[in-house]
Order: sequence, then structure tokens, then C-alpha cells
Amino acid sequence: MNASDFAAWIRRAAELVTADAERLTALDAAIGDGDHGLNLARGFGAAVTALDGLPAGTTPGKVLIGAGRAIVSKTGGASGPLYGTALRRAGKTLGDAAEPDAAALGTALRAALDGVRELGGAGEGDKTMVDALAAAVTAYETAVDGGAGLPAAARAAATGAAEGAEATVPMVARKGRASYLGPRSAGHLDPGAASTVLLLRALADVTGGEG
Amino acid sequence: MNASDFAAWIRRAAELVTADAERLTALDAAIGDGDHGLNLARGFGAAVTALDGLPAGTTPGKVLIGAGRAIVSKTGGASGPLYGTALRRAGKTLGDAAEPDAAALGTALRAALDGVRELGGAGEGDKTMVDALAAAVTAYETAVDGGAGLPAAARAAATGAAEGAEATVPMVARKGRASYLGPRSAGHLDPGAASTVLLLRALADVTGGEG
Amino acid sequence: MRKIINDPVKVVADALRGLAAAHPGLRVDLEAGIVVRADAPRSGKVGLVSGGGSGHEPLHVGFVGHGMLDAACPGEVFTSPVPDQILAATAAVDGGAGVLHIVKNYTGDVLNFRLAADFAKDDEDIEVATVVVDDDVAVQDSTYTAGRRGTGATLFVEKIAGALAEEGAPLEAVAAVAREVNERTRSFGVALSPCTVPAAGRPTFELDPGEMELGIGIHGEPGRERVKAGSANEIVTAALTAIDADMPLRGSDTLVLVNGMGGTPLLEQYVAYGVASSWLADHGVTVARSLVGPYVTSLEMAGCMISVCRLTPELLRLWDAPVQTPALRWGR
Amino acid sequence: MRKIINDPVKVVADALRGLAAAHPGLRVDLEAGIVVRADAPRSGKVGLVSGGGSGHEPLHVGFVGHGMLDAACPGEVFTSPVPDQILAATAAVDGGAGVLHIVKNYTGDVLNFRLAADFAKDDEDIEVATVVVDDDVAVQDSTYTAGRRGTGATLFVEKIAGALAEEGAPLEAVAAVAREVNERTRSFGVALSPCTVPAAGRPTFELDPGEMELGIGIHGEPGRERVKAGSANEIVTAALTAIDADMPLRGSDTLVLVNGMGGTPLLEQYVAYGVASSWLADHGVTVARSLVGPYVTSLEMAGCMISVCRLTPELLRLWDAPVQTPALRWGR
Ligand SMILES: Nc1ncnc2c1ncn2[C@@H]1O[C@H](COP(=O)(O)OP(=O)(O)O)[C@@H](O)[C@H]1O
Ligand SMILES: Nc1ncnc2c1ncn2[C@@H]1O[C@H](COP(=O)(O)OP(=O)(O)O)[C@@H](O)[C@H]1O
Ligand SMILES: [Mg+2]
Ligand SMILES: [Mg+2]
Ligand SMILES: [Mg+2]
Ligand SMILES: [Mg+2]
Repeated sequence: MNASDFAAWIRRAAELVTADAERLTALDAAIGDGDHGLNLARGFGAAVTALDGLPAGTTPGKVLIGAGRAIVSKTGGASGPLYGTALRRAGKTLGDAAEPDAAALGTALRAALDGVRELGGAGEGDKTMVDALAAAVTAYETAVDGGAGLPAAARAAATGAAEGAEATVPMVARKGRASYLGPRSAGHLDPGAASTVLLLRALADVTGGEG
Repeated sequence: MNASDFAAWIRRAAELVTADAERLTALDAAIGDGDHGLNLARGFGAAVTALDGLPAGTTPGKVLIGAGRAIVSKTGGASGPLYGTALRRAGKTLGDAAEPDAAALGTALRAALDGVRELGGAGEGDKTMVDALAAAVTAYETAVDGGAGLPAAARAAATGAAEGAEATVPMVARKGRASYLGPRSAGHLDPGAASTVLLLRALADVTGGEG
Repeated sequence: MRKIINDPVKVVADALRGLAAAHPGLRVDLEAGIVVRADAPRSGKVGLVSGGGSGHEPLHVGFVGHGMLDAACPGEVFTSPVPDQILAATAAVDGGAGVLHIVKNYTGDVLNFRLAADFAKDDEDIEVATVVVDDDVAVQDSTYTAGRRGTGATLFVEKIAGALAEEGAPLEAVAAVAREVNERTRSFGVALSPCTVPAAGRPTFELDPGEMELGIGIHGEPGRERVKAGSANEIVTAALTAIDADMPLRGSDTLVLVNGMGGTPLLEQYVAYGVASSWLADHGVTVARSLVGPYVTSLEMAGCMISVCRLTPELLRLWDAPVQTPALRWGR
Repeated sequence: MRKIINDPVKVVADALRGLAAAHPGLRVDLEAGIVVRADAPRSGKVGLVSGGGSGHEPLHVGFVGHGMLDAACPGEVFTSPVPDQILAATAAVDGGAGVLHIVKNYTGDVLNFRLAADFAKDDEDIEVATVVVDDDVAVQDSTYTAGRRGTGATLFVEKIAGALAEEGAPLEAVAAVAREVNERTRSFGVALSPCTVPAAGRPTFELDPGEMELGIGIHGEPGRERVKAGSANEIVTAALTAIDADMPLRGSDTLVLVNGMGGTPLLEQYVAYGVASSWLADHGVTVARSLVGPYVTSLEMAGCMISVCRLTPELLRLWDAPVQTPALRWGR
């Protein structure tokens, strides 16, 4: 993946969250405050605008850092700092590499997960985006360890994210707004986990990985 | 009619407006502020309480004046001062008579109408209680002029009131709250006219007049 | 009913109990049904009494205090007070300089205040002057009708007349300034939802979310016209155009109230004020003072009402004078 | 949607334009999305910055002014502000004595303020202290959860810390009093209707007229429990019992807020305050000061929230100190 592949990822993610904004917002209305889709459409829209301003010949790392900064600056809510931090951490981890390989991307994805965990304090089982992201990173790493290339690993990550998201349904939330509902939060898909699925699906889409 | 007949009239009127309070309120909600039934139930309830406090051997005039005072004091809204004034005027007109005849009652009813007209400034055709009351008084007088006794004249007045009230339906209100609706007030029965029908029906009921 | 009440027919009395507990600067007489400044009567000061149906809070009970009303007589919800209440309030605030009755132009209010004024003069020998507030341009004015309704101007009249009374002006002067404020003020309101009178238990009218009522009053009644729900621009422009058509505003220094009807968030009231402020600037009108908030409400009705008063330097001075009431306070 | 808006996604910007026009004492920077006291920064004075999602007005923008906040950063409706906004506000009010961030405990607010504080310290060399407000007893407090929500206590914290900052106290003292107020305050809210976020266009949840939500927050979210709609006595007793169970009130001097959520008439808020005042008296609690009104709202949600702060003489003194903001004003 080179810099324009990474830019394509962000653009594709923006498309997917915008197309699904209503569903994300509805998920958030059920156990949160009904703005998750709106937040991400605004934040990723800003990220796309930021990409347009990057100089030619930029690096993958700078693409992710630039997108992450824009997301922090424009999203608001819990998801803005979390996704923005995830992308910035991943970008920093990529360093100056012009075309990171499957392993390097794996390291960056894990750094993104760590960033979300540190900032938000949520662990697996707390019914947040962490459940989807952790499952995605594990699936990605397992695929790479099993010899898969980047496209196949990305597809594995998307599938993993979907499973991780699905697993949030029965959980009682312990972080984020849904936690205020206590036991009433069970039985609902976490909106942030649902949007994480879209971000990983966007990665699989642009790398063309088969499931 | 002696003093206890007049008291019975007020009690019967209280029964009728209380039983019909919901309908009166609904009529008022359509072109006013939806409280006419509540107002009259409160006001006539107070009138009945006031009657209980009158000394034995009181006069018909004092019955009406006492009821009118209570209605002014407790009803509020436009109808309170108007009905209260009507009863007080009628009572004053009866003077000290122990048992007014049909003609004396007619004079009292006309005084009531004049009182309402003076205080509220409404004439016939303005879509108010005046339309019902004026029709009632005219019918009463016509009946007495034609030789009817008090019971028959009272029944004529009740019928006249009903006709006068019915005539308010197509009118565009020029007085009271309904006037704020302008042309939209047409097509609705005036609530005050509807309650006037009940007051005259109560008179017919207690005098036992046949229609 | 989505209401915080105990007994629907005791809601006013229950609210007065809360008012009394919340505001030690007020004397609330539950028996007489009146709310009086703790320091009333003030000898030599004209007393200001207003009142009307409840459900418009903070009007009037929230405007009792230094520099504004001396007493308020709250009636049942949307029902004018009765003469006994008004008389009790009048007697409680009479300091020998007479009492001004500020009456919104609704038949019920006018008649009950008229009877009370008669009783006060005849039986208690209190001098009473009356100003009838009728600022609502949605209703056509004519001697053959009930005339215009009293709405947002009431707040302006109570504040400005209250300031003059506080300075010790005589009854005629206080009544004159009250009439002047009324004559210089026009209002127009729009509803996006009905409201529910507790004792009635059902909405005062039906309105689809896609519709609005133009030219409403403050008693949950429908307006003059039902139209497709419009944007903030359309709503505010309709209101200001109606006001300006009745009382041309160009070149005036104004006092502007953008008033929430009770169920419209303050956020939206500020959106409306933003539109109003641009419209007025575009039409050569200066806004000297403004007020944005739910001051003259119609229970939980959604919507807003705009009132504009063409100020004089003296009216501005009186508007700026200190006031200390539960709902309006500055300068002390 | 029964809203007075132009464009649902521009409602906050449009409202800020109205706010700017209505309050010349505020400096509204539409570009940066912040509302600042006209006289900021004041050299040597600790700056107070708060903010959060919009839709809670008058909180926070209506509490900017003398004796309270120096700046507010309004986010989109129910969405926390972004770090850039918070940073701009922090820089705008820093008078060299440092800045206090008053943050309601919602993950989004906490994270965005944390990033902004980091930027302020690292890039702008501004000393920042943060107090996180978490007074809502409906939510269980635990290190394994997001913790309690910040609700009505925010008003108390902003007023009292603002008064101390106005006296020239240093940052640690202002932060300490803010934390003290938060620790001494508990709140509990009840909803009788949902509300509608303009950009979403539909109610945040469904609720039958015969039902109510107990233990709500201020973002249109459902509460902890849905029960049959109760009387004012039941609603207020549920709230005060929950508060008292968490922080025993008997014997305390208190500051009490009965707060309308936006769609409940003031009349009903006073009914609720009447019940609260009796309950507190019956339970040996003194009410030293009270406030009744829609101060911390959730758009047009019907319902109320009660907040109780156990005062000390010093906190009472600071509460009574002069304040001059659009929504809270006394003493000047
Ligand atoms: N502490 C946390 N750690 C990780 N993710 C979180 C945390 N808190 C919330 N989230 C995620 O953020 C999502 C909500 O995002 P969003 O609706 O945009 O923000 P807000 O809750 O501020 O309205 C939740 O569904 C959850 O996945
Ligand atoms: N000026 C008037 N003259 C005679 N009757 C009037 C006048 N104004 C109103 N009314 C009568 O009063 C009735 C309304 O009474 P009510 O609902 O009790 O008072 P309010 O209008 O103050 O709520 C109207 O239906 C009408 O018949
Ligand atoms: Mg959300
Ligand atoms: Mg009526
Ligand atoms: Mg009425
Ligand atoms: Mg949010």
C-alpha cells in the first residue's frame, strides 16, 4: 500500500460512514444520544478535505496523521478523539515508509488499538469500538502469521471486526454513554463497533482482498 | 315561583352544567380556550354553596342575587361576570316579591339580558350567549303575551334559547375569544350560547312546563 | 398528559405553594389567591396590579418585585382571575397613591378587572386606573369586535410603568406611560404545537408536525390561519412583516422580545432572534434592547412570539432602571 | 419536527448569531465557535472555560459573564466541542493566571477537553486545571464504568468557582472550590417525553403519555428505568430519595435547583418545587437558596431534574456574589 492507497482507504471509509450515517445514528439513538453517524460523516468529510491539502509525494504515515488530526478537530463526541487518535497513532507507527507491507500495517493497526485503549480506558467486553477493533487486529495478525498477504489479511480484519461488533449485542455497556443505561443497554449493537466494521471494510475494499 | 323554586332552579342549572361540562369545554376548545364547562361547574357549584348559607324565609330576589354574587366571585373568565351580573340584575328587578308571577319573571329575564348586553357590549349576531338569551327572553315574552302561564312560558324560553344557540353556528364571532379566529369561528356552536340553553332548560325543568 | 402535577384542578394552588417557598421576597396569600411584594403597601407609591389566567408563567407572578408589579392575581389555567382576588390584591398594595390595573385585553380579564375596580372605588375608596393591553396585530382592531389580544407588550408595560411608579410618580403619569408603551408595541405569534390544559387533559387543538398556526394568542387557541410549517426565516419574517405593516418600524429605536411559547428550546429562540435581528437591520430599524426567552408562555406550546416596542429616550431609561423579580432582574 | 430552524445542520451557528446580536456583553467568534466575555482576558484572573454539546441552553453560553464563565465552547447539538474550539477559548481567556476547564463527565467531553488541555500546555504554555462534574446519582459510580454524568451541578460549579475567580483567587483555589461543589452536589432527573435533535429529525426514543423515564441524563437519552407516569409527589419523591440515599441530606443547609428539562411549563416546575420544599422540610433539610427554571435543558424534553448542594458558609457567600450573565443575574 502506498500513500494514495491509504488516501483511498480514508476516502472509502468516508463514503461508507456517510452512506450508513442514518443506521449508525439510529443505533446510537437506541443506547446513546443519536449522533454517531452525523459525527462520523462530519469528521471523515473533514478528513477527506484534509487529504486534498496534502502535498504530492507524501507518505502513508502523513496521510493517516493528517486524516486523524482532521477527525479530532471536526468530529466531537467520544468517537472523534478516539478514531482520530487511532489514525494518528497508526500513522506515527508507519514512520517514513513509502509502501508499508502487511506486517508493518499490522503493527500500525495494533498501535491504533492501543491508542484507543489508552485514551478511552475501555477494554474488551465493555461494549465499545474496542471490541470490534481488537477482534479485527487479532484476525489481521492471525492471517499474516498464517502467511496471508495484505489484501487477504485486510479482509480477515473486516470479518473479525464484524464478529467483534456482533459480540457487543448481548453485552452490558461499561464505557461511553450506553453505560448510563445499565442493563437496558444489552440487546443492542454498539454504534462505535458498527462504524469500526465500516472502517475495516473500507480497507478491504481498497486493497481488493477476497474474503 | 317562590324562593325555594328559585333555589331549585339554580341547583338544577348547576346539575345540568356539571353534567355537560365536558361538552361545553369541548365547544370552547374549538373556538375559545377550552375552559367554559370547567368555569361554569366551578361557578354554579359555588352558587349552590351560597344558597345553603341563605337564611330561611329569604326572597326570590335574594336567592338570585346571592347566586349571582357567588358566580361572579368564583367563575372567572368572561362567563362569570356575565352570568353573575345577569342573575344579580334579575334578582334586583324582582325586588321583595315573595312569589313573582309570569310577568314579573319576564321583566327579570329581560333585565338579565340587558345586564349582559351592557357589561359585555355584545349584540345579537355577535355569536355569544346574547344570541341564546335574547331569543329566550323574546320567546318567553311572546308566550306570556299569548296568555301562557309561567311553566309554559319557561318551556318556550328554553326552546327559544336552543334556537338562538343553534343560530350561532354559521356566525362569525365578533365578541369574546372566538372573535380572534375571525372567519374560522364560523361552523361552530358558541359555548356560552350552549350553556344559556342549559340555564333556561333548568328553569323549565323546575317549573314543570310542557313544551 | 405529560405533566408534573398532583391534582389537575389544584395545579395553580400547588404552584403558588412552590412559588412562595422559592421566593421569600414575595408574600403569597393562598387563601386570597394573590402574590404580593413583601414590602407592600409602600406609602405614597402607586401600586401596580396585574393578573390573568395561569399558564403564562413567568407572567405575571414572576414579575412581582422591586421596579415592576406590586401584586399579581393568577386565575385558574387560562381563566381570568375573579373580582375578589383582584380586589384583595388592590387593597394589599394601595399605599394611598392609587392603584394601576394592567389588564390584557380578553373579555374575561376586562370584565373581572372592571368589576373589581368598581368594588375598589365604591366599597374601599381606592383610586384605580386601568390600562388595557392590546398589542397583537394578528387580530383586527375594531370597535365592533373584542379588539386585539394582550400578549408580549404586557411585559414591557409592567416593567416600564413599574419603574416609573418606583420613582414615586403619580397615578395619572404611571397610567399614561403604561398606555404609551402599549400604543408603541405590536406583537405576532406562531405555534408549532398545541398545549394541554391540565384540567382538560387533552390538547387544545390538533396540529400535524408539518403544519403551523399563524397569529396565535397565548391561551393555546388556534391562530388566524393554518399553513405549512416554515423555516425560521419564514416564521420570523411573517411575524415582523405583520408588525411592520401595522406600525411601520423604519427609523425607530426599538425594544424587541423574541418570546418562546413554552415548548420551544432556547437554542431555537436564539435562531429566531438571529433572523429577527438581520431583518430589522435590513429594514432600517435599530434594536436598542432585546430579550430572548420564555417570558409570556402558553404552557408547553411550541412556537414563538415577537414583540417590538418603538422606544423613546424616556421609555429606554425606564426599561433600564433596576428591577428585581423572580424572572426579570438587573441593576440590583 | 416542530422546530424553529433554517438548516438542521447549521442550527448551532445560527443560534450563535442570535446570541451575539442579543448580548453585546459577549464576544461571539463564529469562526472559532466560541463565546467569550467581552472584557477577556483579564490580567491576573483565572479564566473559566466550559462547554459541551449544544441543546442544553442556557447552559453554557448563557452563563458567560461577570462572576461566572469567561468562555463557553458549544459543540454541535448533544455533541461535545472539538479540541480546536476548546483551545481557542482557553487562549482567549488566559490572563496569565491559568485556566480552569469545567467538564461534564461524558466520554466525549472528557476526551476532547483532555486533548485541548494537552495542546494548551504543550503548544501554548497555558496552565490548565480540569474539574470533571459528575453529580447524577442515577448512574452508578465505579472505576470500571464511565462514571456518573455531569448535570445540574455544572451550574453550581460555574457560579461558585466563577465568583472565587472574580475575587482574584489562584488557579488551585478555584479548581479546589469547583471540585468541592461537585462533591457536595447530587442530581436526579425524570423525563415525560423525548426530544428531537434537529439533524436527526426524529425523537430520541418513544414514550407513551402514560409512561415516564426515571434517571435520565440531559442528552435525550432514555433513563435507567421506564415506569408508569407518576404524580408530582411521586416524581419529586423518587428524585429526592435517590439523592438522599447517595448523600444523606438531614441537617444540611442546601442550595436546591428544580430544573425544567425544556418542555415542561414553569407552572409545573413550581408545583415540583413546592413538593420538594415540603419533602426537604419533612426530612430535616434547610433550603438556604433555590432556583426554579429551565437552566440545564435537553432541547424540548418534558420533565425535571433536581439538584441539591450541601452548602458551607463560604459556598453560600460565593453563590450570593454578584453575577451578570444572560441567564443568571443578580447584584449588578
Ligand atoms: N471509553 C471509550 N472507549 C472506547 N470507545 C468508546 C468509549 N466511549 C465511547 N466509545 C465509543 O464511541 C461510540 C459513540 O460515539 P459517538 O456517538 O460519536 O460519541 P458520543 O457518545 O459522545 O455521542 C460508542 O458507541 C462507543 O463505541
Ligand atoms: N362580550 C361578550 N358578551 C356576551 N357574551 C360573551 C362575551 N364574550 C364572551 N362571551 C360568552 O362567553 C363564552 C365563553 O365563556 P368562558 O369560556 O367561560 O370564558 P373565557 O372566554 O374567558 O374563557 C363565549 O362562548 C360567549 O358566549
Ligand atoms: Mg453519540
Ligand atoms: Mg373559555
Ligand atoms: Mg378562559
Ligand atoms: Mg454525542
